[in-house]
Amino acid sequence: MAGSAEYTGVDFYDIDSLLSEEERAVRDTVRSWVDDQLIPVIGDCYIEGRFPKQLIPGMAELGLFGANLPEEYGCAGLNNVAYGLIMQELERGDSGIRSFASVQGALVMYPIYAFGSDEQKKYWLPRLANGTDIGCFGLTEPDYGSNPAGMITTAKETADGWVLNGTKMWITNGSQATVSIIWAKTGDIDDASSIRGFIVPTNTPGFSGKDQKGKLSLRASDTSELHMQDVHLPKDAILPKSGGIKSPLMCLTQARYGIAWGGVGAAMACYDEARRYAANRVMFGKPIGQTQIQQERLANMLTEITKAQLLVLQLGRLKDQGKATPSRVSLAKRNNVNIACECAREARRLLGANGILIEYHSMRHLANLESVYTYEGTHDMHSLIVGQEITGLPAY
Amino acid sequence: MAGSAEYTGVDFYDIDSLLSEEERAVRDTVRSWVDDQLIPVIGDCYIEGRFPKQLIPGMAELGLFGANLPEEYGCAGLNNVAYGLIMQELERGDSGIRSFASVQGALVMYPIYAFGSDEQKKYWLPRLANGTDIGCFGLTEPDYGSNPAGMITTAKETADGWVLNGTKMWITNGSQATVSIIWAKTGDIDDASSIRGFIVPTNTPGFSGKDQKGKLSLRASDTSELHMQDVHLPKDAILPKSGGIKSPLMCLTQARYGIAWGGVGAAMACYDEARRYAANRVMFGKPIGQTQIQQERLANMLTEITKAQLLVLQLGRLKDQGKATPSRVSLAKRNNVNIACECAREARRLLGANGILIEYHSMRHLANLESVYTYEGTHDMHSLIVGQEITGLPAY
Amino acid sequence: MKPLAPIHPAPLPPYTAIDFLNVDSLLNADELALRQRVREWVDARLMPIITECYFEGVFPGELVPEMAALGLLGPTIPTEYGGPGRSGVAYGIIMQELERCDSGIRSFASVQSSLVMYPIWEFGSEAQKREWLPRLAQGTAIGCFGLTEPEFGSNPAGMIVRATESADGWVLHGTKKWLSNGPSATIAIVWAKTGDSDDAHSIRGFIVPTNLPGVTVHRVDDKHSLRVSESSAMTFDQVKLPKDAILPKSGGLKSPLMCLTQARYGIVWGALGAAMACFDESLQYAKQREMFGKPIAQTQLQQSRLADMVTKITNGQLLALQLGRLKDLGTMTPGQVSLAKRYNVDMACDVARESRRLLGANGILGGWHSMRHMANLESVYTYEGTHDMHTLIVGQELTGLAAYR
Amino acid sequence: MKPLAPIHPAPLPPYTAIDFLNVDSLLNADELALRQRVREWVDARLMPIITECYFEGVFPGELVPEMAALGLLGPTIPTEYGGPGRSGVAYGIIMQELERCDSGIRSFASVQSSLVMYPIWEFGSEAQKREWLPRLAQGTAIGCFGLTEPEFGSNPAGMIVRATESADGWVLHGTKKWLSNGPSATIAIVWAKTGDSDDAHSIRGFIVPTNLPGVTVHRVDDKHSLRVSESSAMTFDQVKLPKDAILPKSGGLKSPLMCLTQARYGIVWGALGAAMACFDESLQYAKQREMFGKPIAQTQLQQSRLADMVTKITNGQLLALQLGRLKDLGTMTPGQVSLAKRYNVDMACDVARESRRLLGANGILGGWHSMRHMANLESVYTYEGTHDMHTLIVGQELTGLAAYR
Repeated sequence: MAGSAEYTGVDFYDIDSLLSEEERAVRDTVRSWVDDQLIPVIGDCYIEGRFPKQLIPGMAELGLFGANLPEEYGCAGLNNVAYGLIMQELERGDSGIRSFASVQGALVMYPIYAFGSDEQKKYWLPRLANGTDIGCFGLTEPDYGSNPAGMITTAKETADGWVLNGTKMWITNGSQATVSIIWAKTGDIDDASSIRGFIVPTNTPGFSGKDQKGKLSLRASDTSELHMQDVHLPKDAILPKSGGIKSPLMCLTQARYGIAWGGVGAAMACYDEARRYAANRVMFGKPIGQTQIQQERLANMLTEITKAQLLVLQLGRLKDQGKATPSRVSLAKRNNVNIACECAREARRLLGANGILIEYHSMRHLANLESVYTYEGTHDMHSLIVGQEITGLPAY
Repeated sequence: MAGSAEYTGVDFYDIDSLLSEEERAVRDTVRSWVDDQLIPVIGDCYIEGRFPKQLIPGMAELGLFGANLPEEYGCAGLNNVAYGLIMQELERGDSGIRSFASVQGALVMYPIYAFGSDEQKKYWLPRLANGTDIGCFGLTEPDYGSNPAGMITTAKETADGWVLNGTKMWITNGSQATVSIIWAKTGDIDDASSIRGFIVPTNTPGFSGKDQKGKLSLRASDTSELHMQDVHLPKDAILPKSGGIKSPLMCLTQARYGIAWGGVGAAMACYDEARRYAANRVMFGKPIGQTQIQQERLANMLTEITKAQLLVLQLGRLKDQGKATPSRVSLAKRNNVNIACECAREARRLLGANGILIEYHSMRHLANLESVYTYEGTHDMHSLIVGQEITGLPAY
Repeated sequence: MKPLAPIHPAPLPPYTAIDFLNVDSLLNADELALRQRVREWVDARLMPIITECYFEGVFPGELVPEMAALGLLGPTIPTEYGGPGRSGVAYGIIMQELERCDSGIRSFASVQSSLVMYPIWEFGSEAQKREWLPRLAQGTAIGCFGLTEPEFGSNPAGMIVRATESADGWVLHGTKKWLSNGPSATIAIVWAKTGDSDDAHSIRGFIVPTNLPGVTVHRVDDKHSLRVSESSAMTFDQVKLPKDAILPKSGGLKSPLMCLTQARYGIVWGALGAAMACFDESLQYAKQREMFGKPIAQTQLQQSRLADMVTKITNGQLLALQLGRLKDLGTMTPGQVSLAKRYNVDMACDVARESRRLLGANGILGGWHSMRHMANLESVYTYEGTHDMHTLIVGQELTGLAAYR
Repeated sequence: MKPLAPIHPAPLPPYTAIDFLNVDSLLNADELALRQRVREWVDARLMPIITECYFEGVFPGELVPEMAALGLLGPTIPTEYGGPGRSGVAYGIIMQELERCDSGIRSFASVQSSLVMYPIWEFGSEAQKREWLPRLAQGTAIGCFGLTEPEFGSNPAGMIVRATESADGWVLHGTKKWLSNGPSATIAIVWAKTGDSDDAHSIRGFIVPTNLPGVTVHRVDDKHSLRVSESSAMTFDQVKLPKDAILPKSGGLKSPLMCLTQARYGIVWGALGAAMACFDESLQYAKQREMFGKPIAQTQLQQSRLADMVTKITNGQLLALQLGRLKDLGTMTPGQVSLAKRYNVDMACDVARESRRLLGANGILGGWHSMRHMANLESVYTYEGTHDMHTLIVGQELTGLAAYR
């Protein structure tokens, strides 16, 4: 009854006809991998609160890490629509798995690719692409959530390198990562332009990570706090082309882009489950799918999913043309995660009492999406980013 | 302050790049016609409750009537996206004007084109395209709104033709039309398969139209009741290829397609007005556009408009491929009119007390859109059409 | 708008006020009797003409004496000053019944009672009270309220209208906007700065006869909303006022805000009346209207609409009554009024729209009431403090922090 | 779920219950005192352990004696049968305070009080009352309620569980689903058809000791919601019951529905408690949490959230109290209960979600309460009549037409 047997996605507006052969092939490959490898184990992982590590090699083999980065670095070199479709299909399974891939690709591999030296790229990108190394992204701090420019983590230059001190929070993959990208101020504590990125192996002395326990969301994903006490790094640990708050924000734009696609996948999973349940659940002598109230629920979900699909597809095409501006990405992340939250909630409700059981997926998505609603820029922050773009006036 | 000075539309996602040269040209032509001809007079027309007849020749000259029908019949022969863009721009001005064009094109010219004989097409289509004749569409009856198959208007075959009897209601253009397409049952009153279409000149004896007064919506559009008492018609008045309720429903699908585009235009007009007002209206020493609440309003509007644009564009491309199924059209009509209602209401509210004055457009759109929400299939009926498509189960 | 051909009235049974949670059991006999009297008067005198008045944009001034006779003007003013001396709840009930017909009618009574008689009562001298309150209660004098200015809507403290003290009185100069009742008004209560243009403490109220030289009233007619209410702007060109034109006990922005609190309280009840009128109309229609062989009232989607409406109305009824009881106890705070005005008007806007939609195509015709209410309520949503301003007033009361700026 | 590392509790001031419209002024001294007692007990005994219990999915059974001592089980049962004999409003207040902590705790008390003690009180013989009510009130016996079946959720009339009369009693056979308290229950109140499978009039209630041969309890643990409440299914395999196991005065579907009306009434108040807990948490957080150099409580978007929440809660408070007064007057109707259950639970779901969102990333951690409430309330939204079923119950009461089918 998990509703994902022969899952075929949602495509009411023949959006497949707008995808290339290759894009559809990538999507279908990931979709069946999710059906075969992830769906069968996700329920237990979620309840037990553990990330399904055993799936990392399979994901690497499929080239899901940094899939939109060039092949010369061992990546799949896909376009951004294919990359987005991967995120969509992964999140159809679980937001935690998609988060893992987002971090590895958009927040670790991307900054090395964008701001790293040739040596850094040649060494790290292949190892991250094939899963030999797992990365995490250290930007957020306890008191600087929506306002990362306020960070107080410091990197002091020394004769032979750098010394990092500070604490980072809400770090996905933090506890299992072998390498982390840490953002720190190299100048005065109030000088955001002095923010630089560093590649920090997690086994460096003084570096420690601790899982944040007791999550009611994203339970199949590890979230950690990172502590750095006098962490000594060589000179070449710095990402040479990084500079100012702009650099980590560029990474977030990459991640948000993937999230916008992921939201579609989660919404599709919930809609699909609700539709199947409505067709099979008989009450008062007929399927509940034949009642007006449930049909309206389903029609609303399908409408929102169809619009969200068209939104990310156009955003992806713009990204491939270099026109996916941050505010355009904000609009899609804000909308698609929000409609995914709504679809998950309505699907959960259509499922009735059964909807609270682990064997169904909608309520797991409902809980996961609350984190997605908040992370990588809260819904409200994106309202104000788009609002500033519209009015030219900041209202933070 | 009407906010439409140098109106430039709304395009946050570079949707123009998805339009052809010709499509953009058509859109821009209609847009400036609306700015020059319609906007200056619409406020008075609305208050005085009259349709701006004087604009008909200009619309005909631009080829706005039946613009997606072939040139051999004196029509513009545009594709369905260009046709949709015309509807978008007309409704940016006023829903009543778009309604006029929808009726002429989708409900009068289309059925003659789809169900008429060569003689009928050759005679009527050019005259309707150039505005020599004005048409109306007689389907709805007082007691059969959402259920037209129940109609009780009859057409009895006689030795030398047909005799029509019955009453039709909610007929746009009814009082000024020179010709009407009347749907009537030629067989038993409970036999919907006997429904046929007839071309009825409005000066035929026994045929009378009466304006419905006292409208709080679509005041710049004429709405009438049609009465037919022993209206004698020649044999060739019948649309030979029409048959069953399916025929008029095919016309409605054409009209709904145009409405889906029109909703985008109305929403754009309101958003544009609100955005300009927010930038100029100073309260507590700064533009209200700099407050979080108004930015959230604007961000929501822009998001809904962007999604609605992508929805109708994809629907238009599908229509050109013959794949715009009725339920796909229902989804877009339902969504786009609904979001237009929301945008109009939120824009009206952003405008504050000034928003209730005629010189501003949003509240006129707000009132108009309530008719659009209901006509050509109510919002709820479209919920159930899409719901039936999803579940395979009827719940009317 | 265009004068109407004869209107086809909605063929529905007489108005039955919804009371799903037996809120009437909380009203006393006097309150119920008063409500019944006003309701019957509205049915007999207002309902038959309201649609025509709305389309033609005229206020039925000929009914003012009857309203006065019923004690609908300044209901809380004590009898010694010519008022009926009723409770706050009774005042609310009157507003509810008037707005059941039309927000413009209720607006007339709100302005006369809360924005003209109240400030004279609260801030006026004994002489001013004796002179004006009885005439205003009898409707032989009509008043209007001048606070808002073209550039100062939500922020009245910024007003630029000035009253300069002269040897023999005051000179009033400037422009006020959005004065309901202006065109028929005998007097205007005008708020002006007597000190520096940035000194909100210097704001004082003045009683300004509208026939004084230099006072000009500009009607505002091109409205989509509140068409039976006479809106206007008023310009004061060096208008000379006697010394005793000032309301002696008024002082600072607080004074006009106290008036707004009174008016908002009435709106809380009024919006409820409009919502109840719409609900009754659509419920009766849903039971009568058949589609696909059964009443649309038997479909799940329309029952959802009706259940949502009745729930919101029930909330509004309990809010208004509790607020009224607090008012009569003397503990009602402006923040509490803001919460109720914000909810009840928003609720009424939604009920009117959903009701309009349930009525289908008929819902856009003048003979039906829901869409007129829907249009009127858009003004109510904005005036006497916009929805958003009340959000921030409640927010400030909750958090202790101001977020207007 | 995974046992927790030590929880970091939310560093917030103690709970202050919001009362924006002074609804407390409508409560009497006894009611206020009772509420204070329960609130203090919840603070002292439940709040410190609730998150741990939630993650581990255990019901804190060790606290049942204290709940009994406080008179929280069967509050309306007369003293002669071991209950405290309190009013309907007092019962509601208890549910509000329990659910302020967790819906699962309130569910335990609801089931014991409304679904077990109430039917014995209402439909039981004198002997049954004497035997069971005191033990249930003391918590030495725990009860559960068997009505729902796997294929019959919103439509209990379709139940297939049968009780066949035998020479020396009854034979009960079939499966029931969604029995809260099942795993700890001493007895189950089971509803079964004594006649034909399509004869809903033959439905009767039975007192079934869970230790009888043939009774099997199946725990349901894999839940995203109500994790401190013990859910279960129960199978009855040809269970032999004595003649006096039947509730003599029960008859037809009406009897279990009367029980549901009692339980739904408690939920109306309980959901309110959950919403108030969430609101208090997010309000305090908003005042403490600084971003961009000022408390987020000073931003318009968060003040909008807070204003919406406090408005919904105030509505819920007035609804619950008016419903309680009607209950104590004996005039409360099922439709009125449906309206209030539907609104208050929906309201609480929204308040919990918005509160969770105001808390930002912290909001997903167990040390904070809003997200636990948000997850719990999804069950409450569905059980004891889904939101949609209540829509149609209210709709039927308004229109006189049934639209379930």
